[in-house]
Amino acid sequence: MSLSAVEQCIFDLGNSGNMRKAYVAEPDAFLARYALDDEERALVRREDVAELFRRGLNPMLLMGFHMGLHGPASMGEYLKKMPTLASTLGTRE
Amino acid sequence: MSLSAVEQCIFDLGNSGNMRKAYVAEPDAFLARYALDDEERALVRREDVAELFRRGLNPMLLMGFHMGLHGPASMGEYLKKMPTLASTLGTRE
Amino acid sequence: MGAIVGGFMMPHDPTVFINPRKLDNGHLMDAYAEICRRIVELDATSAVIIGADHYILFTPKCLPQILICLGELNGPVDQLPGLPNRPIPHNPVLAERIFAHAQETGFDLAVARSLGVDHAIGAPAHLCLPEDGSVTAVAVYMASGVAPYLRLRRAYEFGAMVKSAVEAMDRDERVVILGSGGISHWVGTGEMGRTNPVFDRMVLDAIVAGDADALLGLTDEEILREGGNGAMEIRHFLGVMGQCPEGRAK
Amino acid sequence: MGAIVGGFMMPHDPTVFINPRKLDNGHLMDAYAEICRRIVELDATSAVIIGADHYILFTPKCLPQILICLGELNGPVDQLPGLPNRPIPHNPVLAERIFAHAQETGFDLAVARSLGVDHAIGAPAHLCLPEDGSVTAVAVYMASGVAPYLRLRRAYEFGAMVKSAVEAMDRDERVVILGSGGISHWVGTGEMGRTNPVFDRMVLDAIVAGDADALLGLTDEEILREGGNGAMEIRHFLGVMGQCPEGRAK
Ligand SMILES: [Fe+3]
Ligand SMILES: [Fe+3]
Repeated sequence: MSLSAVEQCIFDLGNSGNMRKAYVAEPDAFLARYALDDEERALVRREDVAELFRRGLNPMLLMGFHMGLHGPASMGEYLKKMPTLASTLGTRE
Repeated sequence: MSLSAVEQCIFDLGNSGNMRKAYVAEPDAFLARYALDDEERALVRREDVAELFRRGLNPMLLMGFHMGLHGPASMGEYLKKMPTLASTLGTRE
Repeated sequence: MGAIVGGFMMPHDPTVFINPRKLDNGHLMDAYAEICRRIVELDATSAVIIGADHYILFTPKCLPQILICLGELNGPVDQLPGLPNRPIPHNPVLAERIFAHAQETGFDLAVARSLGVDHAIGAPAHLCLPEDGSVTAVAVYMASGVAPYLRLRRAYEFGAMVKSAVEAMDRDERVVILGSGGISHWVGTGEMGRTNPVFDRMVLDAIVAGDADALLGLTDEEILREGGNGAMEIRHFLGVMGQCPEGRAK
Repeated sequence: MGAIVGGFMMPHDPTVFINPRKLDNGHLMDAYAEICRRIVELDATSAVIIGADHYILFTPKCLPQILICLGELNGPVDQLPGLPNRPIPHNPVLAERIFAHAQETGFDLAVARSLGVDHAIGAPAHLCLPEDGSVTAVAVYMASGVAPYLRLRRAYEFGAMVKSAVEAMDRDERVVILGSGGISHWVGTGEMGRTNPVFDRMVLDAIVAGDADALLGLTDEEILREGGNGAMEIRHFLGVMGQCPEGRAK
């Protein structure tokens, strides 16, 4: 899996207030704009930042995505979900 | 004059339907998003593609800007306004 | 081991597809089909396609000198008759290999994770590669449409770098390189519609003779004056010539 | 003639400015002010500031290895306490000179026509350059936050290239180069909040000793493991060290 459609989607949601609004209003319609397979769509819908990180997405991107949706006060909650960087090293080629 | 704010503005209007809609609905409010001086704002408002080209803007960008606003049928009108590339060579350092 | 098995050049001017005056463009379509036939004949597995952004893909906030897409391709995003926007079978392994080799040899390639390409890459991808997806694409964009333009010599060096990247691959890969671009044409300027057969002949002669120096000796001002801003795309031809330095064209 | 008159390194971590636990950060603010004093003392006219995009400026469609902004600067666009988003006095002549020299010497720099910078460049621009605009900025972004990362050696070579570009200028220009970045820190991963004083000491010792090789010998995996993804920003320090190869720090 290349994840690049997910990466574009998470980037857009993390960096654009308009995109975020569209997503929150109609998540399925919004996600249909991206070439996501069912599994990828589910990962975004349930905001599975841990699994997205394990699969290779940039943690700064994931942090921005989470903060964008839930505000800076959600940082603790976000970090509780996230694996360590060390745990992912050497697991990808 | 550096023109870079105009360049971003013309790029946005040429490439984004949403931006174009916002511009057509409320030109002044839209243009206020960019750091344009009065002269630059006037050049965009009166779609002075010839002068924008002479000042260094990319002709592909200007063509996209004009077609975006007036449709492909306006190509003849656009070209009638435009100076030749040859006439601009050597005029800038 | 990988090998470069061929190089091709072809135009991508949208007016070929829009064909506003309903001219007979059969000979052009035949030429695309002929390239496709020869690519199949060469048993190619992948095609590196070099195109130009026409200031619709990359924004004024980040204009690359050379960009390679490492992931999925689709397009062309600027839809044209006969060129539907659809996924383009791609080769991420080859793209990664070229990027890594570029880093090792002093090229600073910008990357796209995935890319909706414009007609510069969409046209050859749809018309010159077999429909069954058996020849997968790698998309490369050079700064040929938007200043600051890539230097001609750098385009040529890029071709040589691709050749050495492919030859260093440890898997069988038969690569063709496609230079997508026009000779003399003016895009969006007062001359639009004009061509310059004298300039075109000079460029074509240089290509047929394998005489890269004849093209590398041109200044940007000469190209702009004689061939128009569209002719800046001869960079893509130099990219092809750089990977077959001793090559003569048929 | 142009000259490099100094190099400085400083952090830009947003938590310094947000200061969530209301710690006393006076020593940090003093350090920025001290750098500013020394830049004024050196009679600098311009500052080349090297930062990292934190995946907010450049999109997955075009991620540059190295980017230089040729036009206006403003920022930081990610507003932080004490760092209002405002225009940053810039030096387009120096930026153009560096870009042209880069082309001549085999660097493929992506360009921005104008740029709203993030805190990586906004923090030093606001805190280390005098408020009267007498020291104008050139913004450079390296791929230190988003893979594929710029190679360490390339960052070092970039510094040397800037030095030769400045020295080839035919107008008086006294340039400082600022490497904006952190040592060990983790951004957005489970380790966030952690630092590694052993790694930090090693990096600082190398900088003080002018021992670029000690840093150039690190692998990305080592940096990520010992210093976190934030420590990939030591590239910016290597950019500074590359323009004063014999330099030792005070
Ligand atoms: Fe073209
Ligand atoms: Fe940082």
